[in-house]
Amino acid sequence: MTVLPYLVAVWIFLIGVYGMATSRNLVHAVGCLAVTQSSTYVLLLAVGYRRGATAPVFSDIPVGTPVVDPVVQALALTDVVVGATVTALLLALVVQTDKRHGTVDPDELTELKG
Amino acid sequence: MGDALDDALLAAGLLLVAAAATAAALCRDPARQAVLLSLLGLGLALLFTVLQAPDVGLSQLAVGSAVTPLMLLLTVRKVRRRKRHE
Amino acid sequence: MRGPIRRWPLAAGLAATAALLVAACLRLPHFGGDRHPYGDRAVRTALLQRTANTVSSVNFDQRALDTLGEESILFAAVLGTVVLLRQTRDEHRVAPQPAPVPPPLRRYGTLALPVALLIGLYVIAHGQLSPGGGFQGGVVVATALHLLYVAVDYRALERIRPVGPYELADGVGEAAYVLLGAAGLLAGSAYLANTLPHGTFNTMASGGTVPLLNAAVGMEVASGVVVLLAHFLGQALEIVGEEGERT
Amino acid sequence: MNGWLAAACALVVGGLGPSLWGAARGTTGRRVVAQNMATLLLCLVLLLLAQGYGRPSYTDLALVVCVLGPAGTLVYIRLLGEEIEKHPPGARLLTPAVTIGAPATVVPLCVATGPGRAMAKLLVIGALLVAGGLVTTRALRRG
Repeated sequence: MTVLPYLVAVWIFLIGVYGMATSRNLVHAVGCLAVTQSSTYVLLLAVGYRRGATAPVFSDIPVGTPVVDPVVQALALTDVVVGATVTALLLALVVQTDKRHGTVDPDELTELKG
Repeated sequence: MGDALDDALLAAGLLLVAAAATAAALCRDPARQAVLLSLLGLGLALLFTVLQAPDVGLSQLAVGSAVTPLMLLLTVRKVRRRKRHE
Repeated sequence: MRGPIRRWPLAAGLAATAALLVAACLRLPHFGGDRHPYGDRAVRTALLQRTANTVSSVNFDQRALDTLGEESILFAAVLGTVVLLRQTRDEHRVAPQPAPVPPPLRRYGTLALPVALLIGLYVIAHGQLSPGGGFQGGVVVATALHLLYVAVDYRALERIRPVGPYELADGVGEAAYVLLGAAGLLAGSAYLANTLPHGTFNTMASGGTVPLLNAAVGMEVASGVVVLLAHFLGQALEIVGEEGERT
Repeated sequence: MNGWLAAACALVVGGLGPSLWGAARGTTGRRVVAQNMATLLLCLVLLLLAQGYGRPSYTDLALVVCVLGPAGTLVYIRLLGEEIEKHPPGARLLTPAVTIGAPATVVPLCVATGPGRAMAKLLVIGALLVAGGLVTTRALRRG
């Protein structure tokens, strides 16, 4: 259990990159990028976890209760929001690519250039 | 005993997320991948809650359950519509 | 490079990355450890500023400048998407056919919309107390409006969603954040400093500038997501190229 | 031994796991049914976790899922409707899961919390969950 969360983060990263690299459809590639990005959330929150502690929100617990690290949670929150907007921007690019070249297959796009 | 239960929940959440990520990355059809990505989002929200990060879980739920799938599916539809015409 | 030729470099690259990452994982502080020097300091500061939700305190008070950067990323991404998905000269709009919607679904949509809207506003307003804040609540508000599209009809959504005002609101939200930061300078302190009275711990009026910044972010995120989705919806349902693709 | 957490753990392993399996294979319709099931189960799990950890503020997550979950399913039904109609999915498990599962979780939680604002919130979540579940199930059957 001491390294399992980190290894899960590594696995998600690798499988996401594999999906992107072998993708035949840019929409699918954007989905794989979202998978890859989720590995960073897992890693960040795993680093900040403290055994037996609770969330750093003191609205319903007495001050002084052991809590997990709020700094990494703030980072991960930013990460989630930025991830979503990046997905939106990339999907807009995919729509443009499709309009310009009539395909969303990365291999066919390479052939068009070369 | 409470500790063992915490560990079990953590392990279940982690394995669920890993499995959902694998399924989402390996699914080649973008529309079906969108369904798996929303499952991944739900799994992540569960994992974040178990990791005592409800704030992050909430933003994952907000973003992942309807907005991201909607954008993905609309892109798929736009691309398919153009394909069908050709 | 295609097919099998591409597989080998990819496999080698992934294996090397995996080895490095696993080696790094083994040297990370153990999962669930008790040493979190930054976290402990952040919690202490948040309690001094009387903000019950420490994460909100980090985002909107202690590291508010970083959040301004994030806000700007969001703003820029929305702007970029609007530019990429705008209607070009050789395209025109065709109104989509209304979809047949069963009456119970329609009723659910019209009833769930105000409830979801309220939940979104609640999440924004309680950002300084309980889990949530401008980002989460803003997205919930935007999703609530789109219940009209998924449960009622696209034209019903269009009626309550003239894109112009939402684009304006997006900019106003971003500007409000910047100006609230400048208020810190006027008060003789640093930019984005929490200069307002901190209020009573664990009440709605606590955390100083945190609830105000949360509201600004909520406004920007909600209208930003509405604008984003409006352009995606327009492209997928309405806009057709000169070849005349059909729905 | 914390019974709430044990129940949550059982629901994750016995409910969310199989839902993921269902979403990963089969026709598009079956996958969307599995997604709908997963949002319902996640909402129940989050309620149980909030009680198990003794953190009433965690119920806000369940509150958000119980409106956004059905909204997500409706997105799929609206945009993948044609594909779902081609092979209409069986949604036999959904109705009992909604009509039995939701009350079976919410009622004990209400008893444990006692009357007050927290209980009102729980009842709102339960009502939204049942309404959303029934409407989406019906829409899925029609394709």
